[in-house]
Amino acid sequence: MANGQEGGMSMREQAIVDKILEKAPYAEGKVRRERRIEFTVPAERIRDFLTLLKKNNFELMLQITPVDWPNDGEIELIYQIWSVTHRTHVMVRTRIPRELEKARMPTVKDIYPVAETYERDAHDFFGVYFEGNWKMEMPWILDDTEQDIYPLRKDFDMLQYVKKKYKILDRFDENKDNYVI
Amino acid sequence: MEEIEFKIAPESKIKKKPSYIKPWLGLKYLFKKPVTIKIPHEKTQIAKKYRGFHTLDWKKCVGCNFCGQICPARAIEMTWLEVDGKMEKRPHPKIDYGRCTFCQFCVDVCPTGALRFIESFILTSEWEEDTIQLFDWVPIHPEKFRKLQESYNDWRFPVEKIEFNKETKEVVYHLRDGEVFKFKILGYGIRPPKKQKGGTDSKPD
Amino acid sequence: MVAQSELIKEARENGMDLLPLDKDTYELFFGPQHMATENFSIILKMDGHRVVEAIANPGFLHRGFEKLAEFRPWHTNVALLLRVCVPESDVPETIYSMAVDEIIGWEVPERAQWIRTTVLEMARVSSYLFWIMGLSFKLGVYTAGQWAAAYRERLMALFEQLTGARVYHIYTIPGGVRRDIPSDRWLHQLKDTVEYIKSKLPDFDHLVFENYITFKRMEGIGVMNKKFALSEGVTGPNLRATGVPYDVRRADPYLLYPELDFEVPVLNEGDALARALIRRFELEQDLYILEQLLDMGPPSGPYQVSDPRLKNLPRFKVPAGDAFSHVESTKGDFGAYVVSDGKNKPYRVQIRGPSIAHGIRVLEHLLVGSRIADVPVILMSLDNCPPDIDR
Amino acid sequence: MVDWRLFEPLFEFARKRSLWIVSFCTGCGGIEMPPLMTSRYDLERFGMMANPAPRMADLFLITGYVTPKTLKRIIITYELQPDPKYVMAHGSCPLNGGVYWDSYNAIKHLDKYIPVDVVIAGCMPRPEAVMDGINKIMEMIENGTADSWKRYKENYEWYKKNQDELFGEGWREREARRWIPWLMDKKEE
Repeated sequence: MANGQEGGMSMREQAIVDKILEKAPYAEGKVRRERRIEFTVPAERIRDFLTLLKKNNFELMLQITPVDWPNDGEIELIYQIWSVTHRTHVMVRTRIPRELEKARMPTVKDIYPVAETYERDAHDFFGVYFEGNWKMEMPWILDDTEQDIYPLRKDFDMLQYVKKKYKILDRFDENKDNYVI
Repeated sequence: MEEIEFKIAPESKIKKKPSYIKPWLGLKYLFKKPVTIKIPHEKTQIAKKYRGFHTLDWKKCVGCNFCGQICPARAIEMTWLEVDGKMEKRPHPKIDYGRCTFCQFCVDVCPTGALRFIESFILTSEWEEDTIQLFDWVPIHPEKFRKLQESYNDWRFPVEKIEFNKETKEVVYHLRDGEVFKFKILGYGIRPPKKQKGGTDSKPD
Repeated sequence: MVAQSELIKEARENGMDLLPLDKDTYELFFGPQHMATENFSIILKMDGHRVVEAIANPGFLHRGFEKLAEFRPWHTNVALLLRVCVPESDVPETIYSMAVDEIIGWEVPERAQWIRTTVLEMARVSSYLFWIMGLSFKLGVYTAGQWAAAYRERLMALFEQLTGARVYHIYTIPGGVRRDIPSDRWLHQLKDTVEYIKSKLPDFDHLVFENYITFKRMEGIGVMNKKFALSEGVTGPNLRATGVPYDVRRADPYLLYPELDFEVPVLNEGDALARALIRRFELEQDLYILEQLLDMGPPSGPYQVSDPRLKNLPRFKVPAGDAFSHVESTKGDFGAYVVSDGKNKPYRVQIRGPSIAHGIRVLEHLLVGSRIADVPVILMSLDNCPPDIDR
Repeated sequence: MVDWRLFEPLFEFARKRSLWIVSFCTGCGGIEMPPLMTSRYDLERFGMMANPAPRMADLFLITGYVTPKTLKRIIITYELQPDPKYVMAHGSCPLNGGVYWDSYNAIKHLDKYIPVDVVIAGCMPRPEAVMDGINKIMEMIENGTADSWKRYKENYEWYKKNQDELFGEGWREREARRWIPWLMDKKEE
C-alpha cells in the first residue's frame, strides 16, 4: 500500500524535514515516502540531533538497529523514532567504526530512557559500547561461557561455532555434516 | 502540525456494579453439551489441507533438489536409492522430522507435484536409537498413504518401524498393515554416487 | 544445628558474595519456572512481601532469528520469523512481507490485502481471548478462562482450514498469501464465529471485567502516566491506557484499515485495570472490524502477485534497499526493518517486539512497591510476551 | 518390614493415572498447553494437572526448542523432581535442532543433557499429538519401560560431563551468584 513517493502526499513530510534541517545544518535529510523520513547524522552530533527531535515531538523510540557493513569497516546505527504527533517514522542513520575498541557511542539514555534497553541489546549482539549507560555490563540475553562473541556481526562464523559448541550437527546421519545453505 | 482525530471509548461502557443474582445464572451450563472432545473415544476433525506428513510419488520425482534448497530447516537431503536391486534414476528427498517445521514450502516449489502432503500428523516414539529412526524417512506413495489413513483413520504415521542397517545402508519399512518395503541407500547429494558400494562421499557443491 | 551467623562467616571466608544482612531483604528468583512468566525471569529484591527492586532477566527464548534470517531464502524466512511472536504469529509474517513488498515495489492484489487484514484481525481476536484466559487464571476466575480457551478453538479451526496449521500458519508471504480462501462456507463459518464470540462478550464482562475481584485486584496497581509511558517507548493497549491515542492502524494505515471504521479506545487511568479494560474494548472493536470485512466480502482477483520469479523461490532475488514496516499487534507496535543487498537472502532483518519496551524497564519500574501477589497480575496486564523480547 | 515391591503394579497403576506436569513452558509448544489443559481437550480427565512446584510433579514436558540458558533451569528443575519422573519432548527441535539447526543458541540434541522418554513430531504438535504422546507415556509406565530417570542416575557422569562441556565447570554456582553484584551495587548507591 501507498508505495513509492507520491509528489503531493509527501509535502507534509518535506515540511518536517525542512524544519529539522534548519536547526541542524550538520545533518542530511530526505523524505523516503509518505510517513517515512530519514536523516544522516555524524556520530558525534547524535545526542544534539536526538535532543532536537525530542523537542520537535518525536516521542517514541522504536528501536536502535545496528547494521554491520564489513566492507566499509563500519557499523551503521539506525535510531528509529516514531512521532505520535506528526504520525511519521524517522530513521536517524549514523556510522561508527567497526573495530571493537573504536565502536563506541555516547548513550542517549537521558533523552529517550528506553534507549537503555536497546543499547544493551546492541552491545550484546554487535559489541557497540555505549558510554554512560551503566547497565552495559549487566547480563542481557546472551549467556555464554565465551566472552566477546558478537553473533550478529557478519564475520561471526555460525556453523563453525555451532559445531564447536554442540559437537555434532545431525543425529541421523554422519554424512550430512557438509551443509550448503 | 496535524493532530490525530480519535474516537474515545465512552465512559458509560465501563460498568463497575457487582451483581448478586447473575452468578446463579451460570447453573444453566450444567445442562449444555460440553465442548470437550473426549479424545481416545472421539475423533477430531482435521481440516482438509492440514499440513501434515509428506508423501512422495517416486515415479514423478525428478530429483531437482528445489525442496532441499528452499527448506528453512535443512531437513531434506537428496538420497540415491536402490529398490529391488535397481537404482532409481534420480535422487529422492529424505525428510527428517527432527528438523521439519511443516511449512510445506517444499511442496510449493516442487515442479512436478511429486512431493505432496497429507493430513496425518501423529508420530510418537520412544527416544531410543532404533525407534527414533522413524523420524527420518523417504516418504511413501500418496495413494498408499491415503489408503492407510482411510483404513485406520487416526492420523498416525503409516510406518510402524524403520529398520536401518548402518553397515549395509539397507532400510526396511514395516507399514502399519503388515506390508514390508525395502530399499537401500546408496548415497547422498545431487550427484550420483561414484560406486555402488560405499560411495557415500558425494556431496552437494 | 549450626548458628546462622557461623554459616555466614564460613561462607564469607570461602569467598562467597552475600547480600548485606542489615535489612530484611532477600532475593527472589521469579521464573522462569513459573506459570505467569512464560519463560521469563525477574529477580526481585523483597522486603517482606513488598518488592523493593526488580531486575528483568530475559533471554531464555533467544534463538538468534536476526542471524538465522540472513542464511535463508527470502520466502522461507516467513517460516522462521513468525516464531518471534507465538500467540499471534501472523503479525511477524505480515510485517516481514510488507517490508519485502515495499523494497520490491509490489502492489499486493486486493484480495490478498483483504485476506491479510482478516487474518490479522482473527489473530488479534484469538490473542485477546488467549490473554483473557491468562488473566482470569491469574486472578482466580477460572470459568472465564475455560470459556475463552474454548472460543479460541473455533478460531483455531478456521485458521486450520484457511492456512493449514493451528498456531504457526506460515501463510502471509511476500507478494500475497499462500492459499486462497477455501470456500464460501469458510466465510459463513467465520461470520458465525464472530457472532458467537460477540454474543459471549457479556459473559466475559460478568465474569471478569465487571467482577468485584478484578477491581479489587487490579485497580491502582502498576500505575504509569502518559509522559513516562511515551518516554519508555510503550505502545499498544498499554500506551492507550495512559491516554495517548496511538494506534498504528490509524496513525500509519496499512492494508485495508483506511477503509474500515473502528474506534480506538482510550482510558486515562494507566493502571492494570485500565489496561485490562482497553483490551476488552479492543476485542469488541476487532470483532466489529471482522464483521465489516465480512460485509465487504473478499474482492475477486488473484491472491498473489503474478511474477515469473516466484516460480523459482530459492533463487528469488530482491533489489537492494531497505524498508521499515509495522503493524498493530495486541501487544503494541510490532515493527520489522529489512535490508536487502540484492542477493537471494536478506542482508539484515530486525524485528522490533513491543514487549522489549514494556517488558524490561517499565516492568522493573512498575513492580517496585507492589506486593508479591500482584506481580503476576502486573505481568499479565502488561501482556508481556517474552519471545519477542528475546527474538 | 513390608516388601514394597509386591505393591509395585499398584503403584504403577496409580502413577499412570495421576501424572502431574511441571508448568515450565520452555518453548513455543507452551502455547498449546492452555488449550490442552482447559475445556476443549481437557487433560484433567486423565488425572493430569499443571503443578507449579517441581517437587510434586512427575512429568516434564519440554515444549519445543531449548536454549542453553533455559537448559540450565531445566536441569535444575528436573533434578528437583522426585523419582519416578518422566520427560516428554515436543516437536522437532529437541530431537535434531529443528528449524534452529544452525542457531548459535539452541540445543541440538536434548538427550545428551537430560534423558527423554517419549518424543513426538510436529511443529508445533497439535493437542491430539501431545495426547497421543501422553498415552504412550502411560503405556510405558504400565509396562515399566519408562525408565529415563533410572538412566539419568546410572549415567549421571556422562550427562554431567556433557552439561559441563556446554556450560563450563561450576555453572550452578556461577548461575546462583550471577546477579548478586547487581543487587549489591544498587544498594551502595
